[in-house]
Amino acid sequence: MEKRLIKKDTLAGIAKKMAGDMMVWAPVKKEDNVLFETIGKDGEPFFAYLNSKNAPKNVFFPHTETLMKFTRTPKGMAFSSEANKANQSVLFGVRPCDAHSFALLDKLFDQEKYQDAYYVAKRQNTTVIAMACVKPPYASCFCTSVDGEPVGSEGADILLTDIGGDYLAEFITSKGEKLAQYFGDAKADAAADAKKAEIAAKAKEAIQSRIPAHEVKPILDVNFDNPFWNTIHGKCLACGTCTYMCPTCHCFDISDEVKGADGIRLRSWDSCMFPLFTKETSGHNPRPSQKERWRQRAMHKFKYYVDNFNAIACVGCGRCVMSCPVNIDIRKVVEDISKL
Amino acid sequence: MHDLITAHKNSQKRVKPEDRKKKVIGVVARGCTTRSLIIHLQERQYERDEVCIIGVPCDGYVDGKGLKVKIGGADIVEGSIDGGQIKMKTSDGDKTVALKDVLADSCLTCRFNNPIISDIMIGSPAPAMNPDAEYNDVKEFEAKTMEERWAYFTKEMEKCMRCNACRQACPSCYCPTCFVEQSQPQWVGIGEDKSDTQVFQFMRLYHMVGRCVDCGSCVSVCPMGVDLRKFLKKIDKDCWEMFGNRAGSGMEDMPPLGKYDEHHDKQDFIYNP
Amino acid sequence: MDIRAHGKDFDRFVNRAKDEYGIRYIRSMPSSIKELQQTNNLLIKYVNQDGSFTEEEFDMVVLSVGLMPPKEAKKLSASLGIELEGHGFCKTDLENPVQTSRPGVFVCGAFGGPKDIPETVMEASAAAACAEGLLASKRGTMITPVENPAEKDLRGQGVRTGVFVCHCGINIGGVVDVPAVRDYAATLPTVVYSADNLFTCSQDTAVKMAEVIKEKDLTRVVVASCSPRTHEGLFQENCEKAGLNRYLFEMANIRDQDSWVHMHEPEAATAKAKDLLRMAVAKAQYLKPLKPGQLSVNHQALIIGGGLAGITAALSLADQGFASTIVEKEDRLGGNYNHLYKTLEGLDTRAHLTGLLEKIYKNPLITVVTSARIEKIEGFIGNYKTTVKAKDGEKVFEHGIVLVATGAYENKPKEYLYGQNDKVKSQRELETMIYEKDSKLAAVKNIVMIQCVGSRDKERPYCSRYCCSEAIKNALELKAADPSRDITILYRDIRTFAFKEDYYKQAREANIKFISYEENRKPEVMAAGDKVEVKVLDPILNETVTLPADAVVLSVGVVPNPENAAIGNMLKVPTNQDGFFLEAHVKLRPVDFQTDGVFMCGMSHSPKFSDETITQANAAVSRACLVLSLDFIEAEGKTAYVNKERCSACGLCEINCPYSAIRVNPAEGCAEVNAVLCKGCGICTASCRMNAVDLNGFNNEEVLAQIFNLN
Amino acid sequence: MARRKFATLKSFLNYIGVEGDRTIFTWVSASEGDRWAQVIKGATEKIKALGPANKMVKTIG
Repeated sequence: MEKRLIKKDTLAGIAKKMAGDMMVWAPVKKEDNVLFETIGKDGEPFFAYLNSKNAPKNVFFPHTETLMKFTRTPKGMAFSSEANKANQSVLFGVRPCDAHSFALLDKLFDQEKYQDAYYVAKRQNTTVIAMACVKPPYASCFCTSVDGEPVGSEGADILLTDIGGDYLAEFITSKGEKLAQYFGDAKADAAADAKKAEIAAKAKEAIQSRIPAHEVKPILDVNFDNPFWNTIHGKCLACGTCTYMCPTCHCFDISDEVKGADGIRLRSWDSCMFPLFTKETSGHNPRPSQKERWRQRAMHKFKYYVDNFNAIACVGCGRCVMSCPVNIDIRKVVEDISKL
Repeated sequence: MHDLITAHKNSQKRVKPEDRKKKVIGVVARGCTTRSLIIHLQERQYERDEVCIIGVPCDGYVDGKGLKVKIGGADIVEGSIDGGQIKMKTSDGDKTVALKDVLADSCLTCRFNNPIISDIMIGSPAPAMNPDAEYNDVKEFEAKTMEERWAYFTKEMEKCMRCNACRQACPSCYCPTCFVEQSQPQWVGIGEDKSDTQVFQFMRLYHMVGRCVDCGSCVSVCPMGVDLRKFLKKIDKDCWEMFGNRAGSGMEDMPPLGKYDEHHDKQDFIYNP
Repeated sequence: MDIRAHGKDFDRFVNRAKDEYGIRYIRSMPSSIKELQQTNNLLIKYVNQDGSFTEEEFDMVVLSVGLMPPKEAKKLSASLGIELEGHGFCKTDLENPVQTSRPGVFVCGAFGGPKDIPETVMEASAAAACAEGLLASKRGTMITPVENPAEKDLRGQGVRTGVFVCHCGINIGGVVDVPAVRDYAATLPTVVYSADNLFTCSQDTAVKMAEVIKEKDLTRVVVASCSPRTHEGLFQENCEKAGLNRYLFEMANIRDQDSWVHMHEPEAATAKAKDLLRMAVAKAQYLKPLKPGQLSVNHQALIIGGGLAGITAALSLADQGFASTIVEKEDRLGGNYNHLYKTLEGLDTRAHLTGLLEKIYKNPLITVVTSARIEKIEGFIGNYKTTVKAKDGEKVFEHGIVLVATGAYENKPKEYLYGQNDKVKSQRELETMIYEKDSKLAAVKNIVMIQCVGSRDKERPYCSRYCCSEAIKNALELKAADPSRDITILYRDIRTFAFKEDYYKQAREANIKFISYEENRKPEVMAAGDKVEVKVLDPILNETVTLPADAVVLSVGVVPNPENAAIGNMLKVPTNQDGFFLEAHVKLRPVDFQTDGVFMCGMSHSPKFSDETITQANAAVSRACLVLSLDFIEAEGKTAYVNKERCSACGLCEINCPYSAIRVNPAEGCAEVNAVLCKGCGICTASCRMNAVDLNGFNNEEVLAQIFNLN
Repeated sequence: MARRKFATLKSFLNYIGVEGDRTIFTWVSASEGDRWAQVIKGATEKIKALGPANKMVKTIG
């Protein structure tokens, strides 16, 4: 594996240089929020952040995406696909938990049975550069409980680790190696590796929040009707904040928008928290209350995804914990389930 | 506040008319909560004798996002209120902040921090806040140019990710089917198109004419920190200046958009060629 | 030289013409009109009131010509066996102005004498009521029900639109390129058939339309022609005859709104015709087949007020076989008619009233409640429930219609020493003295009558209509009893219209003096020893004259019943600015209200003569019978409807509905529309925040489709 | 009701920076043909003077 060392203060420069050659997504400070956005070569990436407000999943799975266009012509309807349209791009500076989420999303969108052309095209054309978490994390971080680690490279093509004065850049995949030219030519030595290992161990230790994520699967298997589900949704507002913030939530809705003879078919995020999510044309709603919706969210993350893909659909970023307007804490929910 | 309406509706659902019983729900209500209750009563969501209002005076509410900024973005692990101070254990060490510095904007200029209606009152009346300043922000914004105002509106709306938290938290947003979710016709696209988001927010805000009680819920729940109050206060100001109505400030009022006053309503919006 | 603005609200128009539009009214007698050679203008020479001459030039002269009896009147009278009156118009019964001299033959409109539109319309209805009274036992025996084919089942059918573009002779075709519009229609989505017709409303087109609907299996029909106001119903019937629901029809108005207003720009007019048509076709695809609702009808009537109007109505209803209840506030029936002894034309009204009351009390179909007040009126057309408080407690009546006959009161003047000096009396008081043979009257030699007391002024700008005739009636009576009497009538305009003019002429011939005065120079009445004196400016002499009088008689006019507003509130019907009830249309619907099932007659509507009251009462009955004779009322299809999924039951629609047609059903937790009462005005739709209420035929989708197809 | 809605709507549109003059509200009776024509002419001129709307306008595709 190719490894190089880069000076800390050159990082923004590297991102900007790349932005001159291709599309670069990087953390940007906007008022009180740090968000992932595309930057130009004169952009101001902001790397001194704990984690971005929103999850970077929108790079591959945008909030709203045109699937196809159609026009009514005298000869009938004419269609044109919007699939396979993706720019060469770099996602620069995501945290390992978020990089991990891409690996989880791949299991769904890029599987043997079904390949989502829109997602796959973007994923293939995008190089993910992760930045390890070496600073004290948020109190709500719990990546280590869900198969992640603060200095982990799952889902990333390049991993950058702050090892003091320098960043250790590890080119994990061949896609990553193709961008090596941007990272100077200072080869990393064994000392850097050792330093990284030390930092990684410390960082792992610093994640104090732990949940019995693996333990709840067999419990969930047999407790669909447990009265426990009546207890968690009481204060839930049925807003979609947790799901919109979540790096692994991936439910979507498809709608057509038509004006005159022209129309487009859109895919946009949806949320299992919304009452309309499962509402049927007849007016019947199989998940009539927030109880069923909350059960669905918990089941999906910790049981169904495990059933289907042998992985928990949670990366422990803690965004849902921080953003929930009524302080519902998924960690507490999992904890409680484990005691059933 | 939605729980009240939901509880009321559920208690009446699938019950034979003769078996319907009034179900009295106790509500611990601050001033702004009582305003919401009044709006619900005006809008006939339940009857007055179906709620027992336990009024509590209110000294204000802490603005969580403001607090976080105040302590430099550190992660708050634990906190407690002691006198006029908030004491916190944070990821950046122990911090103390004066309560009055981190009260929500809506609380600082609150006009109704004591309950308007109640069945039982608890505590002694809270001291007045600073209602005279309530429209300062709006006046300042009104003085800006059209393009400056549009720029601000678009910038704020760009933050919105359509999670609907504002709507879900709003005590006046209780429509069984929100206009956003209506089809046939579909009023607004569900995607992230700029105009759709703007129209969604604009219409939700506009539906607050005579109905926003300035409780600050929408602002406090917004994960992206959209400055909704800047716009809501304008609606409140217009409603007061044009129709002499303050949302939910009296049981005897009618919803201001459900009537008009031939003699006092301004006519200047009417076009005469 | 009189301005005869005695109709309801007419004085308001006169004043507006004067004050707002600067139109001059010159009281004069034009003696000649000459055409000027150079300008071709017309020179009018006229005699002013003071006898001086004026010449004035005008561009155009419009003559107000009067009415004459029809030329065929004599022949007609002979063949019908009916008599004519002296002028050659049809002779009518004093007790019933639509009754000719021959039983079973009725007259209405100007053949019975010159009259205005509302009176003509009232007479038409009244004549119908009288005829119906005779035919009541045969009601409904000769009806052939319209049989339309079963409606097409549209389930699973796509939208297939047929377009008919009309030339309307040259009305549209002379401006708009109709064939081009027809060809354009064929290119529009959903259109499977398009054609142009010379007259789409003609019988042969109707047949063709029905054929095409079947042949092309049309599910929507769009006609581009004239106004839906006049022709929508006809085209809808064509659809029904072909088995297509009538509400699957849409119209584009390319005549009134296009070819007529853009007559001089044919190309633009053609383009606009295409736009209008495209919008209509776009809207049509969202139309829904509608089934108007039905409502059962209670066959009884409630009559509020037991004056001449109320009792006439009750008897007329009874003639038609319908029961009614009269609710009278006073302790006896008759109202103002109790104070009348004789009409100008000579009807003995006392005997008339006695006869009417006898019939009322004998008739088993009529219930009378006196000394009673209406407490509450609930319900709507066909199904009213009214609570009445009478001496013996509260009573509840169920009825299908309401007849408002609340009447009016004699004005009590404050001016001219009335009530202070016993020489000053009202016409009604004088009439009582005359017919009750008051001995004091013998010594009364000099009489001054003052007209328009408390009428036609700022406070009451309306004319009380009957007072001129009343004054002349009493003056003639006094003069007949003692020709040596000196009678002067001070007036502003003498409004003895139609045949009443004969009596005015008689009065002048009997040497009754008439002196006109202006509103701003009212006469003055002063006590002078045991007499009174009246000072007034005589415009002919142009000097103030002093008239000594043994009696000053005031024509005091009428004021509306002060309870009209309260009753109007209960019924949700309006009163006008003077306080009289406001009819649905001042000319064409003079006894109806905008609210169905409520009718009016008598002086609750406006000041009027007793014979006019009788006519209007019969007219109201005729209108009411249209409801009472039905077992069910079929509603308009284009009504509001509620989407339950969206309704939060806030009740804003209920508060604002002017027809009480939408109510929140607390049990269902949503608003419900009573489709029979709904007029489709859309107020509820506009008031609803959540778009829960929408309007059939104009719902959001339909209107948006039109907007999105504007260009 | 409509009047209050339009009064507040116009004001609110102005406030967020959309020309409130794009909303035009008046009453015209079915019998006022002339006035109707005047209103439409005036309204068209007003809107033309403002130019095409580009705020809160949705484009598809």
